Amino acid sequence: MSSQNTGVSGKGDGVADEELLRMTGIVKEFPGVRALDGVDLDVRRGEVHCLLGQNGAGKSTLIRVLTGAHQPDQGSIVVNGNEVALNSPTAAIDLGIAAIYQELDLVPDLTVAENVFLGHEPARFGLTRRHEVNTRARELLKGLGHGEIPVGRTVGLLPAAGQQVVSMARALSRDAQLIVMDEPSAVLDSEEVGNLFRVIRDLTARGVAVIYISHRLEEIREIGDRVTVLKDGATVATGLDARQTPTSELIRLMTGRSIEYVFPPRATLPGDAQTVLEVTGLSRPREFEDIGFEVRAGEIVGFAGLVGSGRSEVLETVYGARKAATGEVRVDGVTLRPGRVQAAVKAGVGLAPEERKSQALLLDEAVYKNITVSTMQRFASGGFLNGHAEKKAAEELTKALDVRPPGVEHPVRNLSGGNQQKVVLARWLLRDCRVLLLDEPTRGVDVGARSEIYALIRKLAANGVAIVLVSSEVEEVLGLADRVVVMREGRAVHTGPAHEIDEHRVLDLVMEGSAV
Amino acid sequence: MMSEEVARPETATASGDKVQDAVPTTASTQSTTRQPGAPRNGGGALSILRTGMGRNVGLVVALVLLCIVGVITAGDTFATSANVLTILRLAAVVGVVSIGMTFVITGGGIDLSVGAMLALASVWATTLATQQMAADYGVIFMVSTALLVGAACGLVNGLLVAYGKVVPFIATLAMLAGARGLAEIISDRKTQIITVNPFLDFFGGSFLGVPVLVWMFVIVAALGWVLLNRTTFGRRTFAVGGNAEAARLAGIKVQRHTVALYVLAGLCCGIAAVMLMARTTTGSSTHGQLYELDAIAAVVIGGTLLSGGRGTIVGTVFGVLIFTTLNNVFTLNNLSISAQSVAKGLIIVIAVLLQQRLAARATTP
Amino acid sequence: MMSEEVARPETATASGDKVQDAVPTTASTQSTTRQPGAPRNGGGALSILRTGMGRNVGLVVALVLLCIVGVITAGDTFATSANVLTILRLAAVVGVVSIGMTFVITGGGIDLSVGAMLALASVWATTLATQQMAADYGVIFMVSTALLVGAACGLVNGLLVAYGKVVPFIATLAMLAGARGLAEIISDRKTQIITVNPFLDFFGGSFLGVPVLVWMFVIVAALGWVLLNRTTFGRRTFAVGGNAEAARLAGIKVQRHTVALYVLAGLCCGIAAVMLMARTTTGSSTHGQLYELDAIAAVVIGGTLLSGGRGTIVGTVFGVLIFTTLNNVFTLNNLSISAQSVAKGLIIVIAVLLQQRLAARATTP
Amino acid sequence: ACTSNTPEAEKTSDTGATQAVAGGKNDEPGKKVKIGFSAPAADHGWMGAITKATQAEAKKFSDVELVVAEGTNDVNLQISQVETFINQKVDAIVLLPFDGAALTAVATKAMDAGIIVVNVDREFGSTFAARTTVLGDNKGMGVSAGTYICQELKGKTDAVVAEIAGIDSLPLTQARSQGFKEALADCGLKVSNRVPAEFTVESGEKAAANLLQAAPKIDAIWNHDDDQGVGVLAAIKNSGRKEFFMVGGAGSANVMRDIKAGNTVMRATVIYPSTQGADGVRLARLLVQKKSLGDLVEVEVPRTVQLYAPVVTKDNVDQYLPTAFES
Ligand SMILES: Nc1ncnc2c1ncn2[C@@H]1O[C@H](COP(=O)(O)OP(=O)(O)OP(=O)(O)O)[C@@H](O)[C@H]1O
Ligand SMILES: Nc1ncnc2c1ncn2[C@@H]1O[C@H](COP(=O)(O)OP(=O)(O)OP(=O)(O)O)[C@@H](O)[C@H]1O
Ligand SMILES: [Mg+2]
Ligand SMILES: [Mg+2]
Repeated sequence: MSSQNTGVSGKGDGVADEELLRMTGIVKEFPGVRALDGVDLDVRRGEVHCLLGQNGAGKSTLIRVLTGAHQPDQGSIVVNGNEVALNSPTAAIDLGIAAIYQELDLVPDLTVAENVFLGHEPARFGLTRRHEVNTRARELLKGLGHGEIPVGRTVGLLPAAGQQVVSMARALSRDAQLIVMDEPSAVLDSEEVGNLFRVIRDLTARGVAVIYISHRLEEIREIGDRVTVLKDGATVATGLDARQTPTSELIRLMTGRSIEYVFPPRATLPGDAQTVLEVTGLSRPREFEDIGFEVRAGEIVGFAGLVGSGRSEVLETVYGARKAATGEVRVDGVTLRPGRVQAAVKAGVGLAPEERKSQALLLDEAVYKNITVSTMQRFASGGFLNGHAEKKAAEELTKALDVRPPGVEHPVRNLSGGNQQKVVLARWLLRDCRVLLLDEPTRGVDVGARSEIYALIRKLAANGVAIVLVSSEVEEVLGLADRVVVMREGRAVHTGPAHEIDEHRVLDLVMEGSAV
Repeated sequence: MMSEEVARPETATASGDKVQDAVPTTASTQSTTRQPGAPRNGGGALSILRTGMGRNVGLVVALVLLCIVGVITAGDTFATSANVLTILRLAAVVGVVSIGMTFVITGGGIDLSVGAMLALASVWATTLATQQMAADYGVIFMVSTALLVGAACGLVNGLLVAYGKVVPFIATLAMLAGARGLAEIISDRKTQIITVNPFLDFFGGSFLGVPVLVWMFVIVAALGWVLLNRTTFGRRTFAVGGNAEAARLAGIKVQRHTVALYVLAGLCCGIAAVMLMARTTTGSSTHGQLYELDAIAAVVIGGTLLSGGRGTIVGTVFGVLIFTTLNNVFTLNNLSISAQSVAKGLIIVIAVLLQQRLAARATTP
Repeated sequence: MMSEEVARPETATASGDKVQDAVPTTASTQSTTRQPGAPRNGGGALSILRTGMGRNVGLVVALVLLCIVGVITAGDTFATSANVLTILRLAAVVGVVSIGMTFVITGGGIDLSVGAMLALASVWATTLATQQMAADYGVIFMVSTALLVGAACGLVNGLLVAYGKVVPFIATLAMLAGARGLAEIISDRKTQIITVNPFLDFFGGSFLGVPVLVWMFVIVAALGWVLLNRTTFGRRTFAVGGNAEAARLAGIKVQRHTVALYVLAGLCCGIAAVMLMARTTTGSSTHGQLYELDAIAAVVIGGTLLSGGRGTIVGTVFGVLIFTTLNNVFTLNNLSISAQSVAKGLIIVIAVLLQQRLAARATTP
Repeated sequence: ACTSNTPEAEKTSDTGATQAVAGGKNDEPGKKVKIGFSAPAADHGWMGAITKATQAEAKKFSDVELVVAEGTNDVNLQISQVETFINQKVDAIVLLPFDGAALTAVATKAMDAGIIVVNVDREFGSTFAARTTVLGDNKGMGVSAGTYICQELKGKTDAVVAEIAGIDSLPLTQARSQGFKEALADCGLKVSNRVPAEFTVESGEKAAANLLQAAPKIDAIWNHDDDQGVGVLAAIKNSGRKEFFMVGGAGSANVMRDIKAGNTVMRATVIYPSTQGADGVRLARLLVQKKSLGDLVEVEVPRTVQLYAPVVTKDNVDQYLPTAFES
C-alpha cells in the first residue's frame, strides 16, 4: 500500500506548532475498573497524533471523555488555551471536536444522508431540506472517494466498510478543528486505507488536527506525526516521533515486553491429509459466483480481496447462514443442506463472524458464557450446566489470549473492542471443530495478542482442523495460509499455494479493473 | 427507484435479493416490517406515494378484502356513504391516539396510559367549573383544558422516562393507574354531561359533508406525517428510537426529545378527549378503556417497529381503519359474539401474514 | 426484542448497535435494571445470594416498606399468619403466570394471551365431559386437560412467532381474542362449577400448614429459577433474547427455542388455570382478565428487560408479591378504589426508582 | 307480591320451549321486525346471561330478526354500533348502554330517524332518547338487601356488616350501595367493610379473601352479584369461616340452589333480572307492530318498566328457581 502513497509532503509544513488540545491527569473509573489513571495528551494544530496502546489500555475511553460521551472523574481539558468542561457531546461538538467512534454509531433505519447530518440537519422552520441534505452528503462522500454510495440508502443495509465511510462523512460534515478517529482502518482494506490517508492529509493541510488510533503500526509510520502511548490507563510516553521511533520501542512501551511480530513457522502438511471441506460451484446472485475450493485437514486456506468482494458472504454461505442459490458444500464427503446453520454445526463447522457485536456477542452476558455458548453441551449433564467447569475452560482461554481485564465474569459489553474480538475467537477455539471459518479474526486486536492468535490458529491446524481465513490484511493471509484464494467482485480470480504469490501480486489481482 | 439509488445499481439489487433468500431461513420475529430492499424516504412526491404503497400493500389488500366481505355480506348498507362516515367517525378517536402512539413507539418507548389520560382530560374539561368558563368565555376553554391536561400527563410520563429512567412500560402503567384514579376522584365516578352547546354544535357538526371529527383525524394524521417524515424532529425521533447512543453522540438532546414525544402523545390524547366528549356529549372516567391495546395494535399492525427506530403514520392509519372496518362488518353481520372474537384473532393473523408476504414481494424487484 | 435474523451482517450490525446504548452514562430509557459493573449470575451459592440480593435490594426494601405500612395501618390483621397466607394464595396464580412470562420476555418476546389461555384452559377442564372423566378415572384428567390446552395455545403462539414471523405482540393479541372467544363458545358463557370433590379437596387443601396452591407457586418458581439459571435451556433463552442472530450463528436452534418458550408460558397458564379453578371452584371464560398486564408489570418491575436478554425469576416473584401486598394493604385499610388507583401509580414509580438507585449502589463496590 | 311482575319478567331465558302464557294474542306472528341489540362486553356472568336471554327470546318469534353487536365497554364503539344500526335501517334498537349518558345523543339520533329505541338497565340522560325504558331496580336491590339484613340481625346494633360491591365505577353499583347504606341506616347499622370486585368469579374470590382478613368477625355480608358470589363462597369456604350469613344479588340459579340446600352461609339473594334485554326485545316488537301490552288496559306500551327486586329466601326459593339464570 505504501507504494501508492508517495508523499509525506503535504503534512506539517507551514502549519504552526500551535497547541490545540491539552488533556492532563484524566482519570475515569468504571465500577470496579480504573479505565483511565492519569492520562496526559497534547495535540497541535494540523498534526496527526497517534494514540497507541494494547487492547483495553484506555484509548477509546479517553476519546469518549474528549467527545463528552463520558465524564472524567479527574483531570483538566484545555482547548485553545481555555479550560473547558465537556459535559455533553454537544459541548464537544460546539468546540469543533468530531469523532469517528470505534463502534459504528449510526442509526440503522435512517438514510446515509440523514445519518451524515444527524443532529445538525439543514432545515427551514424545522422542515428538513432534503435536497440540500442529499446533495451535501453526496459531495462529502465523493470527497471521501465514495461517490457510489447511494445517499438515499438505509444505512443498516450498507456493509461495515460502507458504514465506516458514512461515519467519516459525518465527522467531516461538522466544521471540526479536531477529528478523532478510533480504529477507522479496522474494517477497511488497503485501498480504502489509502483513500482515508488522502483525506487525512487534506484535513491536516487545512490545519485540522487528527487523533488517530490503530493497531497497525505501519499505518502509524505512514500517516502519523507524533505518538502517545497508553498502558493500563496511563500515559507512558508522549510526543514520540512517529517515523523515527523504532517499532520494537513502541511495542515495548505498549506491552512492557518485546514481541516478535512475526508469523509462526508453517508446518508441512502431510501429503495424505484428507479433504475435509469441499465447496463446489457455490453462487449467490449478485454476491458471488461459482466459488469452489477445498480444505484438507490441517490446512489453512486464506481469502484475500477488497472489502465488498464477497468473502464474508462466501463464509456465511458455507456455514448455512445464507442459502446458496447453486453449488454444494461437503464436509467429510457429506453434503450439507443449504441454508441450515444446524447442518453445518452438526458436521463440525464453526464460524467466527465478521461483526462481533451483532453477529457474535451476547453483550450483557458474562465473558465465560459468551465463550461457552457454542459448547454448552460439553459442560452440561442432563441439561444442567456445570458453571465451574465452564469458567475454568474459559479462564484458560482468556489467559492464553491475554484478555483484559482478566476474569471471566464481567459482561462482555464492558470489554474494549479488541478484547471482545478475543472472546469471540475463544468461543471457537474451545469447540472441537472439523472446519473453522474465521472472518477477520484479528480485527482490532493489538500487536501482542495478535501473535498469540496466530500461534493458536497454527496450533489448531496442526491438530488437524481445516481452517478458512478471511482477512483484509494481505500479509496476514500470506503469512498464515497454506493456500490463498484471491477474490474480486464475487469471483475467485486466483487460487494457489501461498508461497507462490507475494503481496504485490495479490494487490494487483485485487485492484485489477476496479481502480476508480 | 430513487434518483440517489441509481448510482450503483448492482448494490441496490444485491441487497434486495438477499432479503428474498433471507426470509425463509431466518428465525426473525420482528421481520414483519423489515423490507431492507425497500427504498426509503426517497425524493419527490411520486416516489413517496409509490414506496408508501409498496410498504403498505398488504395492509391495503387486507382492507380491500375486508371491504369486499362487507359488500358481499351486508350489501347495500356497507357501501353507503353514511356507513363509511360511521366507520371514519369511529376510527377518528382511536386514530388520533394512535398517531401520538406512533411517535412514542418510533422513539423507542411505549405509552400504556393513553386511555387513562384521555379519560382524565375528558373529565377535567367537563367539570362544572370548566363548563361554566366555557359557557361564559368560549369553547376554547374546554378545548384547551383537555389539551393541557393531556400534555401535562404526557410531560410527567416523559420526565419519568427520560430523567427518572423508569422503563416506559412501568412509568406509563403507573400513569394509567394514577390518571384513571384521579379522573374518578374528580368526577366522583359520575358521568359528566356537557351542556355547552357551542362545543357540541361545533365538534358534532360537519364541514363539506364530512364530520368535524373526521376532519380532525385527517388533520392530525397529516400533521403527524409531515412531522415524522419531513422535519428534523421526525428525523431525530427515528434516531432516538433506532440508536439512542448514536443520537446522543450526534449532539441530539435525547432526554429532551423523549420528553417531547410523550408530551406529543399526551396532547393527542387531549385532542382525542375533545373528540370523544363531542361524540358522547359527556366526560367520564371510564372513557378510553383499553385504548392502549387498540392503539398499540393499530400501530404495530401498521408496520411500526415495537422496538423503535422505524415508524409509519400511513401504516398506522391503515391499521386503525382495518380494526374499525372489522368491527363494522361484524356489527352488520349478525355473527355470534364469541365467534366474532375468534374471527378477529384469525383476521389479525391473516392480515399480518398478508402484509408480510406482499410487502416483501412488492419491494423486491 | 429479537433482532432480525436475516443473514445479512449489515442489518445485524444495525440492531446490534442498539444494544450498545446501555452504557452507564447514556440516556437509555431501559436502564432501570442495568448495573454494568455488577457481576451477573455468578457462580457459587454465596455469590448467587449476594448478587441476587444486590440486584433486588430495592424490591426488598419496597416490599418491606409496604409491610411496615401494612403493620402500622392495619396492625393486628396484617401481620397474622392467616393474612400472610391470604397474600401468598392471591399471589400464587398470577405468580405462576408471571414465571412463564419471565421466560418469554427474557427470550425477547411477549405474551398478551396469558389470561385468555388461562380462561380457555379452565373452561375446557371443567366441561361436563371432562369432569365426568375426572370423576370416573381420577383428577389427573382435569389437570392434564388444563395443561394440554395451555401448552397447545402456547404452541400456536410459538409457531406463529417463530415460523410465521408474526411479531409477538400481534400474534399473542390474536390469541387473546381467539382463545377468549373459544372459551366463551365452549362454556356458552356460563360459569362452570366444579363438582369433582377430590380435585377441590386436593388443590384446595394444605400441606404442612401451607396451602397446596402456595406450594405449587413455590415449586414452579423454584423449577423456573433452576431452568433459567442452571440449565442449557436457560442459557439459550438469554442468548436468544439478547442477540438472536448471534445465537443462531452460535448454532442454537432459535426458532425451535422460541416455540419452546411460548409453550412453557402456555403450560404455566395451564397450571395457573388449575390453581384458579381450585380457588374459585369454577371454570369460566372471564377468568384471568387483564392478567397479561399484571404479569408483564410484575416481570418488568422485577428487573427483567422488556427487550429481552435479561431476566430474573427472583425479581418476578418480588414483583408479584409487591403488587399483591399492595392490594391487601389497600383492602385492609378500606381505601376507596380511586384513591387506591392513584396510590398504586405513585407506589409503582417509587418502587422502581428505589430499586434503581439502591441496586446501583448495592452493586458498586 | 312477587308475582306482580310484568309478565315478561317471568319468561325463562334458557328453555326455549316454554311459551309465554300471558302474551296471548300478542305472540302471534305479525309484521317482520328487525331489531338491533348492543350491550357492554360480556366480561361477567350477568352480562353474558343478558345477551343469551335476549337472543333466546328473539328466537321464539318467527317475525323477529335480531342483529347482535359485539359487546363493548368502549362508548365510542357502542355509539358506532348504534350508528350502524341506523344505517341498516333496523326497526328498533334495544340498547343496554355501557354509559347511559354517553349514548344519549346517538340514541336520540336513532329516535329522530324513526327507529324505536328501547333502553335497558342503564338509563339515558334524556327522555327523548328512548321510547321505553326497562330498568332493574338497583337502588331497590340495595334497599331490599339492607332491609333483609336488618331483619335478620334484629337490632344487634354493633353488628359488623360487610359489602362486596360490583364494578365500582358503574352508576348501578353506586345506586346499589346507596340503597344498602340507607336501608341499614334505618336500623342503626352501617357498612363496616366494603370491597369492590368486578362481577367475575375470580374477582369475587380475590375481594372476599382480602375482606375476610380485614374483618376478623363479621355478622352479615351483602354481595352485589351472584356470579362473583361463586368466588366469594369459594373464598369463604377456604377460610373456614361460618359466623356470618350472606345475601346475594342478581339471583343466579346456582345461588338459589345453595339457598334451597341451606348448607352454606348463603341465606338469601335479591333478584336483579337478567331478562331485561329479553323484555326489551318483546317491548320493541310490540312497539314496532303497534300492539299494546297484554294485561294493561292502556293501549300504548308504557314509557318505563321498572322490574322489582324481590328477596329470595329458603321459603320462597322454589317460586324463583325456574326463572333464575344459569351463570
Ligand atoms: N462501560 C464500561 N464499564 C466498565 N468498564 C469499562 C467500560 N468501558 C470500558 N471499560 C474498561 O475500560 C478499559 C479501557 O477500555 P477502552 O475501550 O478504552 O480500551 P481501548 O484502548 O480502546 O482498547 P481496544 O484497542 O481494544 O479498543 C477496559 O479495561 C474496559 O474493560
Ligand atoms: N462501499 C460500499 N457501498 C455499497 N455497497 C457496498 C460497498 N462495499 C461493498 N458493498 C456491497 O456489499 C456486499 C458485500 O460486502 P462485504 O463487505 O460483506 O464483502 P467482503 O468481501 O466480505 O468484505 P470484508 O472485507 O468486509 O469482509 C457486496 O455485494 C458489495 O456490492
Ligand atoms: Mg478501543
Ligand atoms: Mg466481510
